[in-house]
Amino acid sequence: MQVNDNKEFQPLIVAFCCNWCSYAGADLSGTNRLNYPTNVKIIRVPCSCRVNPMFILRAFQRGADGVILCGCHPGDCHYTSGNYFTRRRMTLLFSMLDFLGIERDRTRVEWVSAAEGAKFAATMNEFTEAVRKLGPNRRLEDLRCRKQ
Amino acid sequence: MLKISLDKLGKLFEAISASQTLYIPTDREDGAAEYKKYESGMKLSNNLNTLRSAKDFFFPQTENLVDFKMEGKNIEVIDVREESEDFVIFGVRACDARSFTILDKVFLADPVDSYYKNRRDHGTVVTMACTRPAETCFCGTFGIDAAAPEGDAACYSDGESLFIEAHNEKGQKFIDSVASLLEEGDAAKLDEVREKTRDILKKLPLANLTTDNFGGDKLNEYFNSDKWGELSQSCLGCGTCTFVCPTCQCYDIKDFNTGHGIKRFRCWDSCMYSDFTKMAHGNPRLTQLERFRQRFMHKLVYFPANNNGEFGCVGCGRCLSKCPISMNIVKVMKALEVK
Amino acid sequence: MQRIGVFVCHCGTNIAATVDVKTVAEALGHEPGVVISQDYQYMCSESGQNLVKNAIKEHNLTGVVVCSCSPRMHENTFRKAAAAAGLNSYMVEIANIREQCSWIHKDIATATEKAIILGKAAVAKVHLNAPLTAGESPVAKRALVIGGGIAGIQTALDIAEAGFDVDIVEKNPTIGGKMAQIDKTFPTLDCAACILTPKMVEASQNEHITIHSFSEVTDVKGFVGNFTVTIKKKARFVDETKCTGCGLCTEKCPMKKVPNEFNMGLDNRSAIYIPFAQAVPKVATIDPNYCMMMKTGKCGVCSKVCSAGAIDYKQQDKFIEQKYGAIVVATGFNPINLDKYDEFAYNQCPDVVTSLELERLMNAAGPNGGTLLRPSDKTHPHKIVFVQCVGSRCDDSKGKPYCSKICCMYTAKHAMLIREKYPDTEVYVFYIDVRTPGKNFDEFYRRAVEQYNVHYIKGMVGKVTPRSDGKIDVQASDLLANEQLHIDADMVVLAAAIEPDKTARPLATMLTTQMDTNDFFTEAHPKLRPVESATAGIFLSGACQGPKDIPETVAQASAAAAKAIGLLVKNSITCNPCVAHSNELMCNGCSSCEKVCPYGAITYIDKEFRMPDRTTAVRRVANVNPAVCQGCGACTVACPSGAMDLNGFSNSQIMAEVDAICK
Amino acid sequence: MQEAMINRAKQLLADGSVDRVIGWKRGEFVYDITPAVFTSAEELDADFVYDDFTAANVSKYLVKESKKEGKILAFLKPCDTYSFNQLIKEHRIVRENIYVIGIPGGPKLDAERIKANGITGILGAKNDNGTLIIDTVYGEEKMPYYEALSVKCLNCKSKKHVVYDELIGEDGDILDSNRFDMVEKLENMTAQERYDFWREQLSKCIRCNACRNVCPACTCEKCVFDNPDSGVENKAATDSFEENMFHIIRAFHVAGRCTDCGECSRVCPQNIPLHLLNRKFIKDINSLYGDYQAGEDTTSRAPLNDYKQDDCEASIVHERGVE
Repeated sequence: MQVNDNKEFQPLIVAFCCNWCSYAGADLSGTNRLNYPTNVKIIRVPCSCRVNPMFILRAFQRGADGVILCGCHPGDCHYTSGNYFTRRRMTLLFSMLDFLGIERDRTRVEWVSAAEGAKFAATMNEFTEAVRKLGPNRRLEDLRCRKQ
Repeated sequence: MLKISLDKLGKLFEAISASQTLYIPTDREDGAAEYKKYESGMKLSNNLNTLRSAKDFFFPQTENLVDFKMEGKNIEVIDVREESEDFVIFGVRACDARSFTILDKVFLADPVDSYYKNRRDHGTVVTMACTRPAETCFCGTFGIDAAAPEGDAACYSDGESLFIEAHNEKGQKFIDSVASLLEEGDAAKLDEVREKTRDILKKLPLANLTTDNFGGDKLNEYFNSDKWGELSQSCLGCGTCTFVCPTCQCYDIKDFNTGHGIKRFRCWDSCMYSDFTKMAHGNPRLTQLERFRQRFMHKLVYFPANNNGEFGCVGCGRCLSKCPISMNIVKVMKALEVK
Repeated sequence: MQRIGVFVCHCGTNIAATVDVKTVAEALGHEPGVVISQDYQYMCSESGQNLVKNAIKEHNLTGVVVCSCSPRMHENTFRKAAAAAGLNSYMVEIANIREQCSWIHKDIATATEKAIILGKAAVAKVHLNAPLTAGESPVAKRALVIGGGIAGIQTALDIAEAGFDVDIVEKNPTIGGKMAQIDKTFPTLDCAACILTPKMVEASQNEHITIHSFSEVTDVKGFVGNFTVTIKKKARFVDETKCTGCGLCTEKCPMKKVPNEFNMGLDNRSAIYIPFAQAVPKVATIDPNYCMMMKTGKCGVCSKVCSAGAIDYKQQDKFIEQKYGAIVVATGFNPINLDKYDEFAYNQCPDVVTSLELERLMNAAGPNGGTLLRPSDKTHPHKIVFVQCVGSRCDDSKGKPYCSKICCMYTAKHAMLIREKYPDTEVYVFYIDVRTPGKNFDEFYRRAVEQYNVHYIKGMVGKVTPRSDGKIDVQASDLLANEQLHIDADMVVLAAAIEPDKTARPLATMLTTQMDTNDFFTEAHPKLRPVESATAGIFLSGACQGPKDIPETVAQASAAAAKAIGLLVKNSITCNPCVAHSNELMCNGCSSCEKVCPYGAITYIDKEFRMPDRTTAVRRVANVNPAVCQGCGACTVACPSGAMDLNGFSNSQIMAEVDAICK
Repeated sequence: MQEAMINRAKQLLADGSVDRVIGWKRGEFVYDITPAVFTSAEELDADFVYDDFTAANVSKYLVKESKKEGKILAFLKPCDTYSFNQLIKEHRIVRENIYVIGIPGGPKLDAERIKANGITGILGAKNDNGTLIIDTVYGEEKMPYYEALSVKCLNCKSKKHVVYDELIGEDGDILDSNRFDMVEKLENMTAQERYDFWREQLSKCIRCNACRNVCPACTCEKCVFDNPDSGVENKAATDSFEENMFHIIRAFHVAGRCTDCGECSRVCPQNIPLHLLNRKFIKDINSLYGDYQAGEDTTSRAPLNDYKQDDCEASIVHERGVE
């Protein structure tokens, strides 16, 4: 979370990207010079199914304002079935966060193939804007980690 | 003795809270009582006792000890201690009042725990005599008179008025600060109320429980008792008993990395937990039996051994109500006593 | 504490134009554990790599962070450089400050700030990296092909050609499969037997190929390079090594009323039989359900006439166990059962036949010696109606949701052959669509329509009703003309959907390979790894993976063979060290991880443990086979206790990255 | 019922069919009943109890008990049999070492709920046509029977035993319970209201781990919250985040495995309605992936270890419900 008095709120977005599709998609949007905000920081994982709900909560704890998970399109998983498990896990996790009153627009799953550089950039732009509108994450932050 | 009419209790609270922070037991939605910072209109609970004990005021569940600020490879130590403000805890029962004496023996003995002492020095304990003890009460076992509580000052109710009496200088200072609201009253009726309470106490199911068979010299008698296996067999190893206990005082010190520094804090620990007192070589008490035994031996044998015969239990009965499997110190005492 | 070196690449101006690389190097130099932080024009160049190598040696580095382009580009380059300097290659992490920073951001200040954060995340990760060593596992130089149809035969021949031993397991008495039953092949109309039987003979004569006919796979253990397979050789009551295939027994056998499976039950065979003349192996088999000797103990004719003394009524099933490095699945397909299709009267009228039955009816070796006659009265049919998509492209529970792919072409073939041989016969084809993607396929179909005047009608057949006069009333709608049709046909041919063989499902379980909901084997990647299963060392050949025609099947069979050969030529396989591993002390043995593993890499073992409470207990714990695990990490999240973790992407490493980013 | 159980247990002990019996032992008062293992007829006669206050689910004890030598008789209420099956499914108990007798279940009384009504000094309690008559130190007190019931029994899902070797009493049916009503009520609140609700509830948490330690689904050899290497270990919630995280992760870890036995809410000393978190997952799983009752059988695939190619996308969470 970075707040600058003169500027608008700059949310911190953590993006988990699977190595085979989405990380390559992110690379492609770089190769094609398709801009998206610096707010987005990518963590590479072998498959979206590697992402433990604990990682997502950890990001919010440490000051992230939005967390997005990107994986191969259903049916295209490098490991055949990983993203199907991801889909169920994240659907349930996000639903639980929503149930606890955490803003649902702070979390998202998006399928981005290695060829979809444009989609990756567009998704990140859109998601960053959505989180920016929500303002800083207050409901799932750890006050001890807030920057003085 | 000074008194105030019960219907003016609100005014009394307003007066106290005007000069310092006041905590009173109040009912929450689920019917349980808990200490809350007094705000206008808050009602004093009619419950016998609070769900959590009053020890939090002096020994909170978590407490920051020191901060370390980290920038790159540099570390700076920041002392986070601040002088506490004065506060009053009102309506403490006799059992909880005694628990402070027990905690004092741990935290105020050399070396003095400055964090504890800071709060203890600034806190005034105003107790309230019990009139409707519960079946789980056994404070009498430890020589506590529920009808005549300790504390800096004590309150008694005769149904119409609240009588206040100071036990020490701090208590007197407290009474002086609200003296304008108080009037001199006839405390004669109080003896009757006390006797009535004591009669009820005698009739309670646990009235005959004594500590006669326990004390600092009983280590060899009980440590290897074959009763521990049966007593501990269904213990879940949770910390409920220790966390609702007013006298349990074990804590752990941990570091939390905030990303830009370290917060070193302490938090309550439970001897029922599998990693309690874990050291470099591992854990000294590996089975739940040993951990279970530790808790009760501590309260009934080790603590009196080190504290002139004072037991580490005040008979408040919280663990009797709250243990998920209803195992508790009373059952342990009764089982161990049978030869 | 690690000793980390940070190397920031300019990538010419690719990075340096928008990221202040000096500032990045300077900032990362202050991170705990970083002992040297440098920037350089082209880190991937030889001199850049030397910079890294020298720094490793000079500063005794235990970890390296390169801030450069995507790890997909040069991670390997820097890993090799590190290894060359004596540092374990898995102690290298890349911060992607080009594709994911300099190329997408314009403002130097914010791009630099982001590059520093990405660098810090990589440093935080390297702190928790541990040296990893790729394990090796030996490869058994023998392949198993399950299924002896054209797919299995082709795969076996190709593997044998490369010099490796290969075994074919075929559940029927002879290899050959469905292709052996087919009369002619599209679009060339050459005779199936003429091209298939030489291959069958070639397979039987190849010194590297062993054919286990009338056999089944009953158990598979092990993993890639190292499978142990149990094969059941079913008792055929004839000693394979003695039988010469003379056929005298089949002639003399008094029990001649056994439905002949090879001819789709359209005629009969004897109780002791050789499926067809060109069968391989050409060995007789006794059908114990019909053999008088086996059933009543009275007969023994075959035994008496057999000069080779090959008959053995007491023969038992035999089990053999063999080690294989690779397994190719070629279990093929079958037409679906049409019992549920009352509307087509398949069960009521013998003149309503499936396309495969028609193949036999038209085949020179078939029941009618190649003359097309109605099964009911052996008369020549003058009007034949073909119904397409029977059970294919169905959304009800009776049929299959997919297109069976081959029916359009073989129906065109049938129609054409009939019109060619019997010009007086009218042929109608009812279709939903005609699908002809394939070399010379559309031309072939157009010949049927244009040259042979086959009546193609877009529409559905609603009802087929046998009439008492022997004709068959076909009610149908012509969608283009928008009218209802009644055709009094002599024969109706149903293009039944094809489905995977029933043996495939239990086999998939044994092989821990995946299947889709239709029981077709799932390939490792639908585009890029079409002949591999997701389980390492298991390859897919032919229609077991999806409907295919012969040329496609053969192409895939050879591809599967090439993949298998690629595995068999290796003496050992190097395992990816970034695999899952289970902390046995924390494992509950609950099987969650096993359930989500797409590779069957996780098994359970009972192991004795010294428990924390000083007792000894036998516990069920998960065991990951590093040769099979591909490192996706699905198990790490399924595991509630966190006993399962992934090398190279451990829980603590990913959380350290999260922390560094959110700092 | 208690008599029949004691008699049957004595018989099975006597004929050597079982070596031990797991059941419940009476305490100091009417309500403080402790799960216990009995090994002799004398012990059973003296202490075995099964009555309206016997609420504890003993199936989790079988994780340890079934691995000991000899056979153990377990008395299981209908809800306990679901937990039992789930433990079988996850290979946590040794079925061969257990003889299961199904016994009728609740509804059970909860002394804490009686006390919450201001009734103290409890010496006895009996149900008189919907009114609970409580004998106390201060004389007889009355309250509605329904209000004294254990939270776990309020929305009973099933009176059917899904596993048993023999039954004492009649087997019941799966009930058409309204157990998701409260979840639905929360779902229909605004996010702010839900947040406020849970903040109030979860801020009460003292991290005593009673919910986890009593939970028959929480049988990990080492819980992530006890493991310093997991990155989430702690002994107390030092920040509201940790209160949230503990309960989110715990609910997630038992998602698709929780049989909704209600023990978590029964034992919570702070009366946090923890079962609502588990029920939220159960409700979501039922509605998104098809009805699934954990513990109903021992072979089906858990919903989180399974998938369908046409499962809904995670965005469904954004598309439905109240903002």
